[in-house]
Amino acid sequence: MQKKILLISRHAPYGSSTAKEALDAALAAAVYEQSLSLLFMDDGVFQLLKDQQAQQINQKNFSSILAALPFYDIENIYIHQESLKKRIIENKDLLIEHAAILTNEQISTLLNDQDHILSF
Amino acid sequence: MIFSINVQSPPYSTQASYTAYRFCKAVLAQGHQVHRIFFYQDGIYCATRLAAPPQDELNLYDKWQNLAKENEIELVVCIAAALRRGILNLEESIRYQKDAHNLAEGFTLGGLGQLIEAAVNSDRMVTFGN
Amino acid sequence: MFLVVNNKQIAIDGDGYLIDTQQWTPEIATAIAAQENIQISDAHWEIIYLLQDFYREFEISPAMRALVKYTEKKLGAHKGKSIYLLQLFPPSPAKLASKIAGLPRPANCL
Amino acid sequence: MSTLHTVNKSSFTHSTLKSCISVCANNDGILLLEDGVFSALQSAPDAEALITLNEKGVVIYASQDDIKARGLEHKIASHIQLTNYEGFVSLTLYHKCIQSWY
Repeated sequence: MQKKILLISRHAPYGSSTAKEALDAALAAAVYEQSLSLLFMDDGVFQLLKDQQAQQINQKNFSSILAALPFYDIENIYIHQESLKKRIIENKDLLIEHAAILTNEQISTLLNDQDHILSF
Repeated sequence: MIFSINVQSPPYSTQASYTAYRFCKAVLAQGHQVHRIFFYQDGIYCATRLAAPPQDELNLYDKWQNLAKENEIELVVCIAAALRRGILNLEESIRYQKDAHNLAEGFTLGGLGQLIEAAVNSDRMVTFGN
Repeated sequence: MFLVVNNKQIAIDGDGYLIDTQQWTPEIATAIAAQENIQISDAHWEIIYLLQDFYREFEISPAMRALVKYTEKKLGAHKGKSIYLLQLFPPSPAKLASKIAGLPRPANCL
Repeated sequence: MSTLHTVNKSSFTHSTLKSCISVCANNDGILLLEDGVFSALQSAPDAEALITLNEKGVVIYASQDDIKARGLEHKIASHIQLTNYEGFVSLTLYHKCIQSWY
């Protein structure tokens, strides 16, 4: 049975494990042969910045793991426009090219269109 | 209605896993079913059998175990999160050549896929984090 | 636990994964494979090196589905199939091939 | 279809509630839990935004036990509705999806 599941990732990378464990959960959906969508908002959008060198602090690069998403049945990737704007992050700063950038209203609609939300 | 719960918050340092427990109790009291309680991130610390809170304080560890026992609910602890943080069952302690294991009774280690499976097979999925 | 390769002791965990993945050599791969009753052919090496590429690119060991998709992308549709990988690394290609390729165990495997 | 938003952070120190408010649809509900109940105070940073949402049809709930525990019973804004855990469960039944803002 396919259900519409949206995973919301709102935390910054590296400083806490939340963002990493959110991505791990997203990758697990493929193991279970389910597709889910991902929404990055608030400090979660910092995961999407180019030029990350996480080896400096002995961590794995989010950029590498995010690049693997197409192999893990992640259906859609969404980014909250206002979160980008507040942080003055432009399209050219982002690792992911195929993401849809959504307004507040579009996100309201997106949330209400799901069967489940996994909050991170 | 079938519920599944995702507990991502630690048992003592924040209130959220207690909130999750109270929520589960209320779900059951209303006659609904809890399909699975999945412990992830720092939530996995709920599964230690070595915590020893003072007698006059909340013992959430016991409460989770009793809840599972009385209602035959699956308490699944994410194995990836647990191994990183030092919660192991006997089998994993042997696999990783550790001298002890500390997973409390009533809890089982499981893959993250079980979180997704819980979502697929439940009508409601509620996350408690901090 | 140890695996002896060229008279050297190589530390492995209870499931036979390398403790120090930096130690990996093709000889060690052959020894790990032998323990799993696999005799490594060119077709095996192709997948082993593919897995190592995957790890370099994404910093994770692939789950089965990801491995199939990646194989399909790199080696074509005739090899990018579960059945093809299953024949080479039965019964659990992602786990077994990662082990032989000297990668960490794929996450969430029990 | 609508969403129940739970918020467990105080708006005096976190922007969590502000984010929730920004994507809250008119039929959604917000439940303030744990330290989130500090946002139920009239003096809270997003108090006016909550009133505006409430006028659009979003009901704002707060956990009664958490309010009482923190000595806030007589200090919360008048439009906030108190609820217990039974009410929390009912809210998750009424709203299909639950987003927890933490």
